[in-house]
Amino acid sequence: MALILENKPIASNVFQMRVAANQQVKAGQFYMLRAWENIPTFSRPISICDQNGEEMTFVYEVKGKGTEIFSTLQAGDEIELMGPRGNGFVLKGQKCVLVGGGVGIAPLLLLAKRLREQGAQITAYLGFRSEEYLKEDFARYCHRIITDVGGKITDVIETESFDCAYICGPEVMMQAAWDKLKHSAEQVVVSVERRMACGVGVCLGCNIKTRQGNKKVCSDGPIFAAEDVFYE
Amino acid sequence: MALILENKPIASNVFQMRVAANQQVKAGQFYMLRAWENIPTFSRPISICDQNGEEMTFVYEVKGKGTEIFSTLQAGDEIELMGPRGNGFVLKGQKCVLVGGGVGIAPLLLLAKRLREQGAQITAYLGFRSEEYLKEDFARYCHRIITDVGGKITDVIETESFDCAYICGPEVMMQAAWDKLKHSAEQVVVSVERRMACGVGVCLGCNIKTRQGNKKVCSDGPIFAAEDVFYE
Amino acid sequence: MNRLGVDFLGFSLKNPIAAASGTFGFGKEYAEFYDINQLGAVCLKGLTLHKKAGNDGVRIWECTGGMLNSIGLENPGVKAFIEEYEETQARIQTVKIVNLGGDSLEEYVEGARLLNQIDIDILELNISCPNVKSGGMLFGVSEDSAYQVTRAVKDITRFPLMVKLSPNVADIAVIAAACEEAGADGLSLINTVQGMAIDIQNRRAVFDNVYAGLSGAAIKPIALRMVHQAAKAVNIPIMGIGGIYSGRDVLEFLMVGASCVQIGTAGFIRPTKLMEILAELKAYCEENDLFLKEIINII
Amino acid sequence: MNRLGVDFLGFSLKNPIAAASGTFGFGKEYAEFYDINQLGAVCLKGLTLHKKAGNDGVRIWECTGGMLNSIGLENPGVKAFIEEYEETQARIQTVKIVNLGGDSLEEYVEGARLLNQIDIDILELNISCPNVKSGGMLFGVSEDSAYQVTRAVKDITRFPLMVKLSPNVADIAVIAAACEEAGADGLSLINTVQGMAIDIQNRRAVFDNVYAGLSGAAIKPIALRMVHQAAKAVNIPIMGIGGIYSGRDVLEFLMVGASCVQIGTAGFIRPTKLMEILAELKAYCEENDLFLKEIINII
Ligand SMILES: Cc1cc2nc3c(=O)[nH]c(=O)nc-3n(C[C@H](O)[C@H](O)[C@H](O)COP(=O)(O)OP(=O)(O)OC[C@H]3O[C@@H](n4cnc5c(N)ncnc54)[C@H](O)[C@@H]3O)c2cc1C
Ligand SMILES: Cc1cc2nc3c(=O)[nH]c(=O)nc-3n(C[C@H](O)[C@H](O)[C@H](O)COP(=O)(O)OP(=O)(O)OC[C@H]3O[C@@H](n4cnc5c(N)ncnc54)[C@H](O)[C@@H]3O)c2cc1C
Ligand SMILES: Cc1cc2nc3c(=O)[nH]c(=O)nc-3n(C[C@H](O)[C@H](O)[C@H](O)COP(=O)(O)O)c2cc1C
Ligand SMILES: Cc1cc2nc3c(=O)[nH]c(=O)nc-3n(C[C@H](O)[C@H](O)[C@H](O)COP(=O)(O)O)c2cc1C
Ligand code: FES
Ligand code: FES
Repeated sequence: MALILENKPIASNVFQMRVAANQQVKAGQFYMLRAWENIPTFSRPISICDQNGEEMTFVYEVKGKGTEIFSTLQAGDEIELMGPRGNGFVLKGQKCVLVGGGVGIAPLLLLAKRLREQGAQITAYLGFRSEEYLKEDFARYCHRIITDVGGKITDVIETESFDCAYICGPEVMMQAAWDKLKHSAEQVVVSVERRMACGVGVCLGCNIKTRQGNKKVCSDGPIFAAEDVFYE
Repeated sequence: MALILENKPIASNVFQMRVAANQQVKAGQFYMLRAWENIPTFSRPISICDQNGEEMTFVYEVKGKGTEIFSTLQAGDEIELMGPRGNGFVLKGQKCVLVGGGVGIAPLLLLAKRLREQGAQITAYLGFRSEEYLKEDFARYCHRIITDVGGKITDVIETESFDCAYICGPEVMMQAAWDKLKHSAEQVVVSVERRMACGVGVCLGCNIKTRQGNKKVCSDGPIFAAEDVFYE
Repeated sequence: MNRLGVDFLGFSLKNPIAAASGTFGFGKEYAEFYDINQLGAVCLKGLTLHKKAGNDGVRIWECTGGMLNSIGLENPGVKAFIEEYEETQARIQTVKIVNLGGDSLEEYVEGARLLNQIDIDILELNISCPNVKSGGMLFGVSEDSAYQVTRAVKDITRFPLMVKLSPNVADIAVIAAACEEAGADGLSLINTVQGMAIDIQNRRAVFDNVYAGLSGAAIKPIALRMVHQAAKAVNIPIMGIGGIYSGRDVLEFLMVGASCVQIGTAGFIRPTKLMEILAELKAYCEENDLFLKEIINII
Repeated sequence: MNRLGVDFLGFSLKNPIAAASGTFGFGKEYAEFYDINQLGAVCLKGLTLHKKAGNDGVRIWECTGGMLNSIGLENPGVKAFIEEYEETQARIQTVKIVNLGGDSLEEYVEGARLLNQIDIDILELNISCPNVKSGGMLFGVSEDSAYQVTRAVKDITRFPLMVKLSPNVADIAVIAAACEEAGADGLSLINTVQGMAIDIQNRRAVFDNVYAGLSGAAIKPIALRMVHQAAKAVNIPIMGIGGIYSGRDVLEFLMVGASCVQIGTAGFIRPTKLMEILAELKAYCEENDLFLKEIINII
């Protein structure tokens, strides 16, 4: 159980939750979050958006029952965190591009921070449905930020060569970004979402078919090489 | 939906909830209370304990999931009230005796008040499991109050003649009180508990077998003549 | 322009929502809470030829996402129902479905025969009743007895006949097909799933009858599957039942093949719950420019 | 003085709690969260003779009080399992139950024969698999095929044989009795209840396979009923499964006739959930001066 330090809306239907937790985490990893006992059945996977010493931040969009409950929590309440889970991003390259769609930008923030710590030069494409959020936070680490509100962020991606491209967002958007970047970026990785029951690799519910066969998003992922995911 | 004005413990596991509501009610009637949407399935029947102009008071013991949820509500929250339901007590007689066991004393408070308004002289036997509560409230209306903590209140009932006896508590306790009072009180009525689904008389889930055949506790009761209930 | 209208057994229902049998009485109680004629139809409390006192002991029990009931078909009997039918009829202007159970073929037939005296709209045959003649197995779990009881009642009734199926079977499609073959005009499913609850304290079954019927959200996935299976197996219309709590749930049942639905347990959330579901459904249809008829059986 | 100990198929289980097949992998993952040898037993992920890639599309879906799954028995196949068994065996010191499925009698038999090479404790036969030879009906829904597959595997296996029953039947007692007659040493039940979920937005079934298996609290009343029916029909011991979320739930299953239980879905609440249930059960036994053996089958 982790203490909630703050839980506030930062855009319509998007919340930022700061909790007290000082585990070692990698950018791209996630936690299974829970704030109820039996119902809903599953915990909800949410990426680590930021980490500062004793604090960790999640940014989540309210979609259904679980995130709705999260949104009602207040500073001083506790939330159950199971994790960190997943492989996380491998920090690679000096010239990187991040492409995030919607709340998929969340894990890219911690990634930007870590890449920056390694001296990388970062371009960020951030697509929003109706309003911008976290942009100033990205501004702290990124060399260049291109945002789009209401359109398709992938439409504005410029063909430029990068060492590594990191993509997170809806599957169609990731596919489009991959199509745009596969020839200009040396490596392209995506962060994939699947429904999860156990979150630890026993239930095989979060299966993704990759070029290398079946993989579990919760433990083999959520980060995969784009070419292994979009291979068909 | 009714606004909760106060919801505080008045004994271990026993709460008093004041809500804003100014419906016409009879002593012995109850409401189906609910503070959730789908789960738990059923609303919980709780008797009206007191009423003052724009306010109504419930006193409830925390037993399971539903009352547990009630206990977490705070002033300013809302609670759903469906009612008043049930027949309520018929106010009869000048010399009355009330016998309450545990939280079964709750509906007897409003009854005492109403009987007192009619000028009745009231003796109250109140049995508690581990500590007394509401005693001062009863003291306002009752001529004489006998309490028992941890024992059987029915053991101390004195054989005295009454116009009417009103009994509410666990079924065995009501049976014992009826045995004690059937010859000394002209009329004996009991308030019966049954699990309820609809609370309005359609599901037949709250059935009680009486001398007059099947009755629905939610709509034919919860108040019955003791002789009709304990007839076998 | 009514987006919610559906056709069922020759009736144009103004919407696909009906109250389920046994959860609505004979309409009197809820009529005090809302205009029950806003419902597409109502299924009245299950009747049997002879008056039944119902079961002793605990009759309802809450469980996760639903409830168990063992009411035991308490009802006044067909004759008493008929005697008071004028009053019932006056109260209910929407489509009236009368639910009939029985412990033997003769009881079903006699009940249906008597009902011919009054003007009801649809006869719903509850075949989830123990068949006393064949050792207490439910009529609804054997293809043969489902066929026989449907056939016998179809032969005598003057009303459209809808058979209400039990889910406690290995293959609902087989039973559904047998009822269709026997002349059923429509099907309704599912009735409650047989379940059990334990009183740990007293180390006994909660219900005097040991087993009881599970209903509510918990059974929705089972009900959807069975409606889907039945819809694929027959060409008669289906009324979907089981764990419907929302407008979206109604849509799900229509998509898998139901023309309309019954709602039981959800009605216990609060008296006006069915009206809320109706409002939700209406809002959904408007937002999505949807006519319900379009989505029936599209999955 | 271990109040929690129970006997099952010749083993003295230190407590009646086992992880259910398919919800525990091969023990590796949860071993990082707690000492899995505190469990009375573990049922490993279901195997089939040949490796299976499992189903495409959505594989799990949340529903009220439970979940639906359509994993499709993804597994490495019996041979690969055997090759890595040394590692598995080293990890698990408690009673090891290996779960075996198959699409034909031959597959079951060959799988069981191969497993004779290694030292497992109990073989659990999952007969909720489609019988490809008889048109895809599950082995577990017909008395005959349940008998045949049990008999054939019993003839070849050198381990105590426990048959895992499907709940999608009209009369579980009949299937239970058929398995006993065929030589089963024990039974486990229930497997998941067949259900369905709808994706309203896209107007399609959520699962590529259309139907999926319902598990969790929602099915507990059904599971209790079936364990009770099976326990009354046979003289072999039973492992109860279905919607167990608490120590009290475990007691309920023992009271209706199970000697021990498996827990699946509840384990997804959090990795240590089974340990919490165990602790609750222990506390209950101590408070009530209860030895679990005393309450088995008392209802
Ligand atoms: C590795 C990973 C990291 C994620 N990180 C974030 C994040 O940082 N911020 C954020 O807002 N969202 C994130 N998501 C998506 C988030 O998990 C879902 O939006 C959320 O679970 C929806 O739950 P709900 O209760 O609101 O919706 P419901 O519709 O009530 O959910 C029903 C079930 O479906 C699952 N589900 C629904 N949508 C998704 C989805 N897109 N991905 C996975 N499971 C889903 C739920 O977990 C739950 O089990 C992440 C998903 C994954 C897999
Ligand atoms: C007419 C009437 C008036 C009542 N008045 C009061 C009151 O003023 N104060 C008070 O503390 N209690 C009162 N009760 C009892 C109260 O309804 C139960 O204690 C309460 O429903 C328990 O709910 P739970 O969620 O705590 O328990 P759970 O065990 O979670 O309840 C499970 C189900 O059983 C039902 N149930 C459990 N115990 C009882 C019971 N004794 N009677 C009826 N249903 C029960 C619940 O309503 C629910 O449907 C009254 C009961 C009735 C019938
Ligand atoms: C309290 C109660 C009483 C019921 N009585 C009857 C009945 O008399 N006849 C019948 O056919 N079904 C009866 N049912 C079954 C319902 O009509 C319905 O099939 C079932 O509850 C599933 O729907 P639900 O999940 O919406 O409740 C009853 C159900 C409940 C909960
Ligand atoms: C994700 C998942 C995978 C399962 N895989 C198997 C399996 O491989 N073999 C099997 O016999 N049962 C399997 N089951 C069924 C469970 O073992 C168990 O019988 C069922 O889930 C009911 O128990 P529960 O309600 O405690 O989950 C699986 C269940 C789930 C939820
Ligand atoms: S969520 Fe269970 S294996 Fe990934
Ligand atoms: S609670 Fe439904 S009839 Fe009384």
